Amino acid sequence: MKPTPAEQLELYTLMVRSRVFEETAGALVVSGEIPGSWLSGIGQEGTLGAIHQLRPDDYLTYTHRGAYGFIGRGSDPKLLLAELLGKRTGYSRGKGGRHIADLEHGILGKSGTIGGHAPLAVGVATAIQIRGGDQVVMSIFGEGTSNRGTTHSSMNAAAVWGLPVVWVCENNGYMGNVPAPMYTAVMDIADMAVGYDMPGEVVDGNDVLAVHEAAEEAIARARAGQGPSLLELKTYRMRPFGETSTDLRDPAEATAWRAKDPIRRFRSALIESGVLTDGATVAISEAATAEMETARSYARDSSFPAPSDAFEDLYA
Amino acid sequence: MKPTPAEQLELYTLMVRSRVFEETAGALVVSGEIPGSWLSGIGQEGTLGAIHQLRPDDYLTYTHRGAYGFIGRGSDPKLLLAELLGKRTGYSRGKGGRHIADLEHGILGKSGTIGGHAPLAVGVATAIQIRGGDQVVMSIFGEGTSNRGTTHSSMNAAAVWGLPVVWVCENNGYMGNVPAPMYTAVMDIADMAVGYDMPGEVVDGNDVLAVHEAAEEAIARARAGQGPSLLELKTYRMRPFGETSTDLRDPAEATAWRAKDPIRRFRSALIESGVLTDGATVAISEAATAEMETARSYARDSSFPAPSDAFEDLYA
Amino acid sequence: MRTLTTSQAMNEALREEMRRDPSVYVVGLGLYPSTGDSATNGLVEEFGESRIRSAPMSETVIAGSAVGAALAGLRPVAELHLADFAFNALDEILSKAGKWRYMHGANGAMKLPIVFLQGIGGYVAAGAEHSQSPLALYWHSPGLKIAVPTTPYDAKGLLKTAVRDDNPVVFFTHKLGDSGPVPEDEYLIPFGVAEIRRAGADATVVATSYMVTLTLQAAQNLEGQGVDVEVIDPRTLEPLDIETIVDSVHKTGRLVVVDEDTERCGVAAEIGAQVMERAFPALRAPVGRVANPNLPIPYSPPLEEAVLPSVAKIEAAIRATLT
Amino acid sequence: MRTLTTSQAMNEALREEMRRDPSVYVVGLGLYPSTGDSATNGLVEEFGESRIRSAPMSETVIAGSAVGAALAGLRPVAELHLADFAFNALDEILSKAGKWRYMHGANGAMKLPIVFLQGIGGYVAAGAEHSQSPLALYWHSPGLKIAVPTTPYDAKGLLKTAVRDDNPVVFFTHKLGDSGPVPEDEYLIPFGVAEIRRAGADATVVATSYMVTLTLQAAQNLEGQGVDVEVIDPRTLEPLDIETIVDSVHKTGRLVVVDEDTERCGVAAEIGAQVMERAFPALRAPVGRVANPNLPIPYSPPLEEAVLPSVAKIEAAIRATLT
Ligand SMILES: Cc1ncc(C[n+]2csc(CCOP(=O)(O)OP(=O)(O)O)c2C)c(N)n1
Ligand SMILES: Cc1ncc(C[n+]2csc(CCOP(=O)(O)OP(=O)(O)O)c2C)c(N)n1
Ligand SMILES: [Mg+2]
Ligand SMILES: [Mg+2]
Repeated sequence: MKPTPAEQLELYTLMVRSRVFEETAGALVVSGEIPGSWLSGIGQEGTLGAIHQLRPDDYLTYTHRGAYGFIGRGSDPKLLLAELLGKRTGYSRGKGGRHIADLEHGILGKSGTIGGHAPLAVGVATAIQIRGGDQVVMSIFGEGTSNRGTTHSSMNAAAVWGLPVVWVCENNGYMGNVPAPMYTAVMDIADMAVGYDMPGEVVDGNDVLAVHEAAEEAIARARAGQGPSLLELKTYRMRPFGETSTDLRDPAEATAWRAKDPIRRFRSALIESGVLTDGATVAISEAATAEMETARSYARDSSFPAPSDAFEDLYA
Repeated sequence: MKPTPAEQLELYTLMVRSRVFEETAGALVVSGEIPGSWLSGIGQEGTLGAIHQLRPDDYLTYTHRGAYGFIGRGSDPKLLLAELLGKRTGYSRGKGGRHIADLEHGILGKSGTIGGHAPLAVGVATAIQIRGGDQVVMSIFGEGTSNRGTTHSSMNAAAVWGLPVVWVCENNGYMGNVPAPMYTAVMDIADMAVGYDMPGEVVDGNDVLAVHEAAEEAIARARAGQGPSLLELKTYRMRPFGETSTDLRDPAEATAWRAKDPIRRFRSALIESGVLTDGATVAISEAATAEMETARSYARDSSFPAPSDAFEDLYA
Repeated sequence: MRTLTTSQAMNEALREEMRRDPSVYVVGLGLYPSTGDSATNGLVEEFGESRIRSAPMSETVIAGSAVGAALAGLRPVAELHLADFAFNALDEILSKAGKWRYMHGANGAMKLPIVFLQGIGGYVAAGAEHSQSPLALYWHSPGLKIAVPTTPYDAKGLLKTAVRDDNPVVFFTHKLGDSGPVPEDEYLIPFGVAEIRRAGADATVVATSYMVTLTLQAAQNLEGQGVDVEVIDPRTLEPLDIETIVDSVHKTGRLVVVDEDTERCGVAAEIGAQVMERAFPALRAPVGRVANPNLPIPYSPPLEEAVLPSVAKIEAAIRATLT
Repeated sequence: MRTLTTSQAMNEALREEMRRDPSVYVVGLGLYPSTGDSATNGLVEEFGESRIRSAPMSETVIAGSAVGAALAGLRPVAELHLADFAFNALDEILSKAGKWRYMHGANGAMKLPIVFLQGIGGYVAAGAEHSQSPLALYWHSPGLKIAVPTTPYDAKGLLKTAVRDDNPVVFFTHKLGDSGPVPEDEYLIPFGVAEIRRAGADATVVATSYMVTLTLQAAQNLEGQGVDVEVIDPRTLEPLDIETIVDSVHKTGRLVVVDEDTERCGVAAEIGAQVMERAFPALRAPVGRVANPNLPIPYSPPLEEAVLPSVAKIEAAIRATLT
């Protein structure tokens, strides 16, 4: 079902907010205020078409890339940036950095080992199944991450147990600077679904409405107790692997993909269909910029944890 | 290509020798002379149709079940039984027990963690590829073992690198006493091949000639540098999981499968086609029995390692 | 009092806790159908296949899904069978379970109530990958609690405590098992309280699990020779009741630690270091270590005996502290 | 003499060994195309994609395939990037590589010439799963050799030795890197020979990798206060040059071990135990341990500094042995 105009606007706004957040974070890496790194998801915001449809009581597990998981679920950019700056006010009190949990919004944390979150998604879905109820878990990962044994064993277990997991593979064609054919045997990760007797679908990941449509079906299926499915979103990372990494991909390829920027594409469509005006476009962007500036100030103004804080939080 | 009558006789003889070996080993577990256990492959000797076609310079990696890997490659039953009895004359000098290597015949050892051998098979094939040459690696595993991440990551790597691996899944429908639908999402493990863009074929594992035919193609493919493939042999384990385990499977099912015993079936066919006479059948069995009795005596007469031997072999 | 095996005692603990709390469930290999003397025997019949969840063969999924379920509010018991197999789930146990709460700043008072059941131990001719006791591997890593019961009584009481703990607990039981008295009435045993298995004045020996059995035998042999050994069983390594050990060393001046695990960076090294830090002046001899001399565990019984601790080796180590 | 970074020195070592011996190859993530200052920089251009083998994202395959290739006669170098990621390959490294030869009775003189490259270390705000230095996790396990070079000079010489060793070697380098003089002429550094980084009479400090740098600074600070510290860098933990350490303790009577890894069952506990066993009468104070106090490594710099060893903590520990 196509989202209503209001939903479309909301989706568009999330995409813009996510991008501005990431631009802000990227600049803070360059300035050295973020002492770690940031793995940008700019260009991959089409994934929000899937994330946006989760209910507040659903769960999301994510890998390493992008802010749209958080923004889409309703996390507070202030606490996100504070965490990235290592401040005590951050989501993980400065202990996590890029390892951020937002339990209130069903984001249970980040695995430092890529692909380590897949079995966790199986566990969350197990909890849903044992407790009863129709929540779902969405688990996002990259095509490189599909190589890991965790991905396979988790998809198999989810299928065997009929668990409410929506697996979302963001296939951006690269692992770092290495092109996908050097590490994945199949062109379409969706083909892997055959090995788990679950639906697998390839979607244009830069077409947020196409993602929306495909995800709707997968979520409905999971909610109805019909088990997991796999969506593969074909997309492209518009930034280097990490904000401080060297990008060795073909610049012509990047240019071609930039024309397919999911935000620009969605904006054109929305303007064409009259859902969005030029004025509203500017207003949304300005609001996002103002919001992220406020968040940045908050993060900057927050204090660092005290050394003694290091000795807390180990055990409950 | 159907094996010649002489090859068929050889194959039949290997099957019989393997079974008598396993009966001998099983009895030694019951008598307590084998201090560990034995995971019998009786009923699954159809796999020899694949193993038998390897060249002397090829490699085999195996999991945990059956003796046909060794017998098929030409290992010496004396040294096998001596190892199982923990004697110094055994293949692994008594240090391995069921962990047996026979380097001379391309069997590089056994992983105690099931599925741990899959990445090793990838490595052996990598060595072949780097050195150049047309050797192949056959890697045998159970359908339960297909659940492991090692299996997935290894199949993907073998496919990406175009390695000469023949993956052979012995699907005996159970992991211990648990039936396959409780742990594998697909009925046919061969379906997994789709996710690695390699051929996957289901074969009647109790029809040794069918296995022979399917394996011939897979081996030829690997030898020609066309990459890995997956054969799934549908079969049944005629013994409990281990010789000391309780068997909780449906006895009616076992009876039905016993009628499909790969040795009996092959014998009937060979007699019908005139390749085998009743007299030859008896002679083959008697020879196998005599051989395994000799092996048992050898193992029994061998001495245990000295305690000081424990301090050898750690480093080269 | 009744006599139960360790498995039976653990079975009772699981049954009681699962009846008491619907958020407790078990996940592991081969839990269906029930087979004989195991900690999960008969549970699937009472609690069904959802809460006694037979898993695909993936220790990664067994352990990792337990972490996910715990984060979502359940109290999983992950049955990993042998500690050797759990090597396939070390990222999940060490990093996901052990570090997750801290790494996320205890976000929203995040809890990880998980029990990881693992069988340990040799002396059964099972070879290098079915005989290990990797206590130090876990103790070395932050954020886990570690229980190593010796008797069925302790196994039951500690397992109930483990299930109720809001933190991940690695729970090791020896595959040789044991049998002993277990009361009918419910009881729990707190973590971090050592049991003095035998009081003595001449030397202190710290041992866990099956090593306690061997040590008590050694102590009895030495008693005949006029040496009076105190045997302490910490029961949990994390938290460790170091006070009881230090008090004993203050009394005896001698310490031997017996550990089935490999010696290097092992339990004996750690307990020795802690005792040195707290009671250096009391130590009248170097801390003795009886452990696997850094070898894989061989299959053949005479070799296995050469590698693993024995009554004779323990006696010799105690004697060495006395000369 | 030229000045090289650790990566450059390792790069030379790999290049020289790969030219010398066609059975040497490298497998790991992201080896294509070459990027800047890494140990594998430029190698794919010289040796091609078969011998500089960019792998799928599976540490299990990277490490496990190295074991298989070694069994089949090659000499793999498995580049695992961070030690944290190698947690996904512990069954492969600890059990397949470490125990395989022994478990199979050295069948046919089986060899496992593998180098597992792993980056370690914190102080870079990378968080709990990108900052670990799990030295003891490997040292605890039998059958592996362990190199922990500090300087580029040592990194090159030890790496060449590692590649030629017929046993599995875990080769740790700190992600902070280092730079220093490296001669043009070929050289190898044998395993098991410690380097005395600074001679001193009052206290012995054993440290590896970046901990050597911190310790030398602490020693310099203490020198100004009249305390003369001897700093020993073992360079390899397995084999360990315990003689050099014991000799030093016989001279100084005091020992501190500095280790970036978690303290419990760590390198300091083990070296302390070995020294106690060999030189108990010489010890005039308990062995000091400066290590991570059993916490995951936090992200925020002030927290990270609170957890990891520092010059001040090392100074304090040395002082404590003197009072
Ligand atoms: C177990 C593990 N191995 C390696 C890494 C380093 N690493 C982080 S992201 C990444 C690439 C992931 O590729 P992909 O899944 O395609 O995601 P993308 O970065 O393209 O979004 C790697 C190798 C890691 N964090 N964990
Ligand atoms: C990592 C690991 N987990 C569990 C085991 C115990 N185990 C040995 S064989 C086996 C079942 C294997 O099932 P399958 O692959 O179907 O082979 P089958 O026994 O049916 O031949 C299990 C669980 C093990 N050895 N290693
Ligand atoms: Mg990618
Ligand atoms: Mg099976």
